[in-house]
Amino acid sequence: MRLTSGLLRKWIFCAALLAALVGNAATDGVWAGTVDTAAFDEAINLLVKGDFSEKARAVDHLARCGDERAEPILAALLAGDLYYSKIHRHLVVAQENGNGDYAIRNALDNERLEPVKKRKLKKIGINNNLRSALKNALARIRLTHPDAAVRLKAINKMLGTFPPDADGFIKGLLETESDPDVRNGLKSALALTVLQAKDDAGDAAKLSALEQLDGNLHPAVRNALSRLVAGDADTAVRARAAMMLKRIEGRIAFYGFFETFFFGLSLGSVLVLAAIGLAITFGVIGVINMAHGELIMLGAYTTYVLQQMMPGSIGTALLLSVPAAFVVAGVAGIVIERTIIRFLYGRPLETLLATFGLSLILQQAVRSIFSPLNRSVATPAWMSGAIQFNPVLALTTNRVVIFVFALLVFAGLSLLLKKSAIGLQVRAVSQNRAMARAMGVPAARVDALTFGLGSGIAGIAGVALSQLTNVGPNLGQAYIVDSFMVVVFGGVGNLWGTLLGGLTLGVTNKFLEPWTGAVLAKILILVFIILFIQKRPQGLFPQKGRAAG
Amino acid sequence: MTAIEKFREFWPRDQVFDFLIPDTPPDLDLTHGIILYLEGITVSFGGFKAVNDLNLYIGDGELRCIIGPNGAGKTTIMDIITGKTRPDSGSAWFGQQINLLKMNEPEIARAGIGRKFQKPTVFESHTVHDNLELAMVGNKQVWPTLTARLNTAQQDRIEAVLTTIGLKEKIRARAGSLSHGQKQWLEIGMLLMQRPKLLLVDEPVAGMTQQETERTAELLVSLAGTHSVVVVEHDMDFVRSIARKVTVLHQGSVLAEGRMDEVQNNPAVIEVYLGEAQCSA
Amino acid sequence: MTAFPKILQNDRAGTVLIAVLLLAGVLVPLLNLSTGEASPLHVSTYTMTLLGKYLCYALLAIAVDMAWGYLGILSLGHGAFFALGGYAMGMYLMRQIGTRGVYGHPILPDFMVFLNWKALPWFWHGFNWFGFALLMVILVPGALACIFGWLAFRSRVTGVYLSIMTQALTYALMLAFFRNEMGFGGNNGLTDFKDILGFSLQSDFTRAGLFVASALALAAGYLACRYITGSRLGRLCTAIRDQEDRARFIGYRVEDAKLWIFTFSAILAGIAGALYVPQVGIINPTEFAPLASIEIVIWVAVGGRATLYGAVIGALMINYAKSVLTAAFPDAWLFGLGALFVLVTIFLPDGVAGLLKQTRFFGKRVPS
Amino acid sequence: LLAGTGFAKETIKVGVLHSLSGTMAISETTLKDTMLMLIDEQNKKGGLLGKTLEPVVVDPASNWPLFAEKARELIEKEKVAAVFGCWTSVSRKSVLPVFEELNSLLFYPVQYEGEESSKNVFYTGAAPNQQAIPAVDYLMNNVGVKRWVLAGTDYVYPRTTNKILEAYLKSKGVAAADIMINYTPFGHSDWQSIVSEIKKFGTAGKKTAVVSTINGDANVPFYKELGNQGVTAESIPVVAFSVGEEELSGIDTKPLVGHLAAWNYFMSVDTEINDTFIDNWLAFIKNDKRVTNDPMEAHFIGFNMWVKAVEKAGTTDPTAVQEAIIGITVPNLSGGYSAMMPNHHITKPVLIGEIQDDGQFEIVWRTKGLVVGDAWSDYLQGSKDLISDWRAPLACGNYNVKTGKCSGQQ
Amino acid sequence: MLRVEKLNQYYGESHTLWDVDIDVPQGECTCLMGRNGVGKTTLLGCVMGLLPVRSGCIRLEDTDITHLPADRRARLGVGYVPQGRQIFPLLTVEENLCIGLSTGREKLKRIPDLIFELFPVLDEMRGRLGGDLSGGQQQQLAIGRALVLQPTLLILDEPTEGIQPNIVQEIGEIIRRLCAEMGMTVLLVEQKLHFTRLVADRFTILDRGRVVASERIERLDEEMVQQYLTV
Ligand SMILES: Nc1ncnc2c1ncn2[C@@H]1O[C@H](COP(=O)(O)OP(=O)(O)OP(=O)(O)O)[C@@H](O)[C@H]1O
Ligand SMILES: Nc1ncnc2c1ncn2[C@@H]1O[C@H](COP(=O)(O)OP(=O)(O)OP(=O)(O)O)[C@@H](O)[C@H]1O
Ligand SMILES: [Mg+2]
Ligand SMILES: [Mg+2]
Repeated sequence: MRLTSGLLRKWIFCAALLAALVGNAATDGVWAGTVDTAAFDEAINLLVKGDFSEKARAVDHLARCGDERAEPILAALLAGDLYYSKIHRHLVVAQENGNGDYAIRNALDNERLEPVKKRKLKKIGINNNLRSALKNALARIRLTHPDAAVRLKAINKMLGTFPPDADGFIKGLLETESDPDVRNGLKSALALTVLQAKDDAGDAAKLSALEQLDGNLHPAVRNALSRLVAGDADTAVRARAAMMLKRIEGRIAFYGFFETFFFGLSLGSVLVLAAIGLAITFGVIGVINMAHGELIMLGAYTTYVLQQMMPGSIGTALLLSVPAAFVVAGVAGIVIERTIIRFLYGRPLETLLATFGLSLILQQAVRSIFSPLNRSVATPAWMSGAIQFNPVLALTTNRVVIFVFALLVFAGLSLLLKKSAIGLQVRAVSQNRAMARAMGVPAARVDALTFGLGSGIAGIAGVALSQLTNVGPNLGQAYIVDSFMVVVFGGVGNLWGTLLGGLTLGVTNKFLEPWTGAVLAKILILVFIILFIQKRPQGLFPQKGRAAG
Repeated sequence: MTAIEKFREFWPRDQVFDFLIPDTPPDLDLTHGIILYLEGITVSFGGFKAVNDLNLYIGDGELRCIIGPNGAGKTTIMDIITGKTRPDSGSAWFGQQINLLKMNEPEIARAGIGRKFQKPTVFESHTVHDNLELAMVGNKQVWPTLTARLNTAQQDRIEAVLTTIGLKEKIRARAGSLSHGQKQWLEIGMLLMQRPKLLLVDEPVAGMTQQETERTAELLVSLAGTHSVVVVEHDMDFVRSIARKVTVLHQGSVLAEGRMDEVQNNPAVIEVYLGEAQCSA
Repeated sequence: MTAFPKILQNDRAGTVLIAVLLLAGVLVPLLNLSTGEASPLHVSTYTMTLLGKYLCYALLAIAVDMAWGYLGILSLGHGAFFALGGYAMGMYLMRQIGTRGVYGHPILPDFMVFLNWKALPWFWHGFNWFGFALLMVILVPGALACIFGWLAFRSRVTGVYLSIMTQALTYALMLAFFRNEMGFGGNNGLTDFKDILGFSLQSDFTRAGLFVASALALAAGYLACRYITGSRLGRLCTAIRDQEDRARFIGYRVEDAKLWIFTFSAILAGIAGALYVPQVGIINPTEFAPLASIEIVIWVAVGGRATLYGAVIGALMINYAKSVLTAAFPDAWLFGLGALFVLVTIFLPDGVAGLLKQTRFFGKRVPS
Repeated sequence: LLAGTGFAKETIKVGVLHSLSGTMAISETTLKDTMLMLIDEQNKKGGLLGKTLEPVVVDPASNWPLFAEKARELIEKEKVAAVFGCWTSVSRKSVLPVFEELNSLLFYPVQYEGEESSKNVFYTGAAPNQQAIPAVDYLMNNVGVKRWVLAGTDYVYPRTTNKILEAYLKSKGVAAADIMINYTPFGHSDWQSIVSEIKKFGTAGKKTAVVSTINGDANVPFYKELGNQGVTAESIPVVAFSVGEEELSGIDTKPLVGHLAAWNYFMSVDTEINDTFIDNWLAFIKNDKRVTNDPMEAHFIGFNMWVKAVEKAGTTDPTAVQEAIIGITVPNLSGGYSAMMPNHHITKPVLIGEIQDDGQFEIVWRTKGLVVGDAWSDYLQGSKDLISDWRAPLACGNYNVKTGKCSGQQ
Repeated sequence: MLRVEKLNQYYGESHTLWDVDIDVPQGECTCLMGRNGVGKTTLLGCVMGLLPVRSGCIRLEDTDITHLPADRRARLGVGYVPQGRQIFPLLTVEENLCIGLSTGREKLKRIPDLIFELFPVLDEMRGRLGGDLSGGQQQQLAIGRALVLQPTLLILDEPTEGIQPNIVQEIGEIIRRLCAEMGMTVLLVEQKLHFTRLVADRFTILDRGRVVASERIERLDEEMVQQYLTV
């Protein structure tokens, strides 16, 4: 039973896929621009009533019908915004409007309608198969989109998926295309169809196709080349393909190096962010702050709460959480300092004990208030996805943002400590409390502010981390050991050390990882730190001079 | 660079395998009557030459005073002799046989050089008695220290030193609770317990009253002859009262050397160090 | 025997402690084995095992107190030595399983069979002998501490740098032991022990024996530590803790003293681990977790540093509190424990031992 | 006298051994609450054997030795009739000798690596053949996957599962070059390189899928990185065995839509019994945002089986219950019945779901019938000859059919 | 200017200062004397607010400052040069000096030139870490640092300790100048008799925590020295 059902499904799957891609390349009505309204109506009907396989057919119809209403409908379907309104009895595009209702408009004529309750709508569900069919269908429709950038994206998406007999269609597109980049894409697509055509195409055609594809990093090109190298009859073609493949691989290796470096920097910036607050509470004031991780956690939860409060505007909420988390964690820090730490100056090791107790309390408090489960913090659109440089190099936006953010936090902090009177007072108090007071420095206030500052920065780190990892009661513990490691590696009391230390560890880790795997890389990093400290017992940037020893 | 050299570089040069170090340093060889040779010593800190091509010889049993303006490099010299600071160049020999530059602090101490710091440093959480006991001469390796017990002779010695430094009734007090002057005395006491051949005393009378100063002077003078003593001090009365030979340092090298009265009237010394009032006094 | 009273001469709390330990070492097994469950005097096996576990923790706490309280080395990695001792014992216990494992393999432990190991890795050889295992219990943590200490002390790594390095050490070991390729059972560690020296681990008799062994080990450990702290070496340790440089300038090779005491402390921790494993029945890499090591330090701090008996009190107290609270207030006990830590630090700067010292009975006579 | 004896006789204690603090609290707290709800409901129905059930909750704090200690406390001190608990394998391994020594019962509700069978433990979660193998079948047959990434956290469950899967895939003709295996440490949070590697692995022109046995907290950053690097469900689907509704409730699911999970139960299962269960749960926990998940269902099944077995045996005596429970059948939440097999594993359906943007799963596939949990995998060298059958006369958890011996039995 | 009345101070259980009364008149230099360990530093600590007092009263001009924290006292115009210098070792010389800028009575923008005039070394060593300076240089820095506060009352605890003779002399002159020209009040602890005689207007002798003499400096005679300052 299972076997047959599996076969059946497989067949349906393949059929849908093929249908979307090639099935109707021959019906050149589509390409010619004729509009088939009947097909459109029938497809709409199928979308509403049909099961997944029928929906797949509907998608295919829509893609082919040439009706310009098809594209927005398909896009809405892909985004999950397409609903059937039980009141209006037709398809609508709906979006939650923030107060629980859904703002809707008619999917067919774009007319705005009164907002309705969710219950009055029925979502048009899709599954994976349908989703990929949709994406392909959209890409194909968008090959004729008025915007050149959209067309370029579409052709890149479709590169390598054209069957050999689609060449007529591509040529047709080429005739009307004026944008050079899109033209290039189309030519590459055409070249690929030539290469795929086994021996039907002549060697000369293949060679000129190879010419066209030279330097193209798209995976489809690489795969086509590997196939040629492995199996083509003609030695000239094989040699040429092998050469191109080697060059491509060289370039991929180069970009891979660059990518790894970026990964390292990005990991490093996370370490720096997590550690930099500690560099103050621990490095400057000398409090072995085991609750540092929990202050980070507070920042992350602040982000969560703000997003809950402003469900409509996730991005704004995230931006607002930066100051909010600073305030929340900072105030928490000040309270901690005033109620606990201030009794412990001059006894740095005892701070370890008290703050450890505190971390237990904070963790359990979060468990009691927010439940032990992770909370979901959304990523705003401007922070998701990647910045695509070429087909093999893309830097994820959130990482780039966080890297820049870490640098900004660092710059702001070091400016504050180096250039402001308060920074000077902070350092004076940390070096000789009694004498600083005798110089008129209000040590108690400075202590509270410094601890608050370190804690606030930890809170800010929490905002950043909420974009990368889970927001839960254990968030803090995951970073506390690493943070101490970074601060000590960089040299206690030196912000630059923390920055460079964090980045160094991040980059080293990422370069080790491909060789050794993630676990061993981490172990090696730790061993490296231990050995490094033997060589430089005061970290990367030791405190200089007589007094330091 | 050969592999071995590289390997050496990785290893701190001031470290030797423990088992290679003989337990007792070679005997102090004083055949030339000179206990300490410093030759061509230069130390610089980030471009600033704190000690500059300095030559200094201390005779056996001599009491030598070193004076000089603040920052002349006096403390730095003591740091070099005791192994705390490594000079950039030059040589330092203790007697004919012992190369100080190849030894670390405890080895130098065991070889017979004792030191009192400019800022009094004692073991604050120990009693006065324990401070003296710890400083006492003897086998200072781990096992002997573990099994060591005070015998009566040693106990008497501690008593004697306590009397000398006038802290008898503070014998059970924590060293941390002593006043500044008392700590100075305690540190001198620790130095006495160590029975070094060469004593380096950095500003021993800072924070002492006149009379205490005088007593210190007596003590140091009585030590001379059997020990060699190097004293750094800014209190000219004190220096005058003990000095036989005085070395004046300036900007890291010797400016003048000689008997106190010679030095006192040396115009260069007056100019950089003594000032008019002192020489008239 | 005559040395005993001398060692404990000025240490009333210690005397009481040793007396209690010896008494418990006799009474608890007696009451467990000879009385029936219905008897009001009966000590259940659960309680006895629990007490045995606490005693191991207490020994571990003493080890940390030696390094931290007296020598000033705040080791955030003592859990590593404890765990290594435990693993050495665990390996012996694993080898004792023989063919009784689920796959019935005569040599390979179960986890090796199902991960397709073909032969016993070299470092597992010899562990079928108890004597060899005991040797390793001492040698492995000792050697690790010795190497680590030798490197660190001679480069003069001190203070927080040293603390964080010990943390890095235990963290690295934790990650390494988590790896299944290491051949120590990965995350699951070593479990399902059957017997020790031919005695079944499930029998009350064996458990009683282990309890007695723990009590004796703790007593011996305490006396050894007290002997050291009472000696001039002990005073040297505190001197090094406070003024390392001064100690150098009066001729002590500070590195050596540190290395000896640190290694000694690691060995104590290893022994504690070896006694711990058969009683709790499992050893797993989480024992290497940095937080676990921090907890040990906290026992010592709560009990009172540099007193030894404070460490014992701290370890017993906190673990007892944990056992009780996790059952009585499963949802809120962390608040209690956390608050305890905070309050002790603020109000009892010298820990519970400080409180004891203020009483007439224990006060004054304890050597500084 | 009356009150004294009466009171003591009226209750049956049930132990609940789930971490409420530490790293595992995230998953286990819910199970504790589930047990409280089930016991509460049973009491409302009149208790068991005329007595009230009394839950005894302890917190082993994600600390493995503490699990053993607490298990002993529950059995020896509290005298509980049965214990429901544990999540991680190591916690189960840690308590196992205690249960065997004191002859008590443990119901273990989480999917696990198999390779174990104990007289005293009832495995109500999935064995690898009840989760991993059907999921791979689905990907292979219905999605057409040709290239496989087996990504897991470095511990026993993923190791074993991947070993089984690797053997299985190879037996289906997948070349070694088309399988990539990757392990990461617990709580791994920086997935950049690995996701990028997966991406590269997936551009070879063959349909690629990731089979994830990544555990716990590490999933969130993993999925976030997948989303950001543009690994979508249509390009490279990820099928996970440890990600359920509860885990999803802590993730922003938008970028994950379409990725898969294989379980024996989904909250979105459309049956009446499930609706009631969800209603009861939401009412009990007083929060209508909470979700249900597979281990909760396992506890539901396990608890009901235990209740039925006690009723059948007429006593809570562990030995009697052990005998009585084999063959007991109770309704599961996905519309069928689950039975306790002689190997102490249960029969379950296997469902595959696609993640939706509301954090629920859309069920896309399910086994036609029920799958019997295998204690010993057929795809592992050491264990393919072993069977487990706790009925007399065999009464053995690891009987070797080749040698005819039951190892480990004294 | 400064009045201390019936001051009692304890270190734990040990009674260090017994009913101490001192009067420091405006614009004069008062020198506190006594053997080692009699409590001079302790008394200054109490005046500065660094040590808690058990009973008694401290008055600055007309304000009761007994219970004010040290930093408030500093801002009221008390400058302190402690025994043992207590430089901030990891701040540069310049930073050591700058601390007083924002906390002093008058908010200054930059370090007054006077200080570099008095102690040219400090100008030379501006960028060096305080902890790297030699003992004497540090002492000069400590005095300079207190002067940045523009104090009305300057407290000096053995300011000549470890300073080369010609600078000692200069410091004496400086103190005189501060008193005479700027009307600053100075409370000084000093052991060196001739220096004391040079700069002080009045002296107070402490013995085992009690005030045993308090007179104008001219009245300091050999007998007193014998009785209270000799061991
Ligand atoms: N680690 C260092 N870094 C930079 N400069 C240093 C360091 N150590 C010493 N110096 C400088 O070297 C010079 C000599 O210092 P040293 O302490 O030896 O002087 P000194 O002769 O003992 O002076 P004093 O009499 O004031 O104690 C000083 O100018 C000091 O600032
Ligand atoms: N922190 C402390 N704890 C206990 N006793 C202390 C403490 N500090 C000082 N003392 C004791 O108080 C007494 C007065 O000390 P103080 O430092 O005030 O003396 P002093 O007059 O300044 O001496 P000196 O001239 O040596 O500096 C001394 O006997 C000293 O032992
Ligand atoms: Mg000097
Ligand atoms: Mg003083």
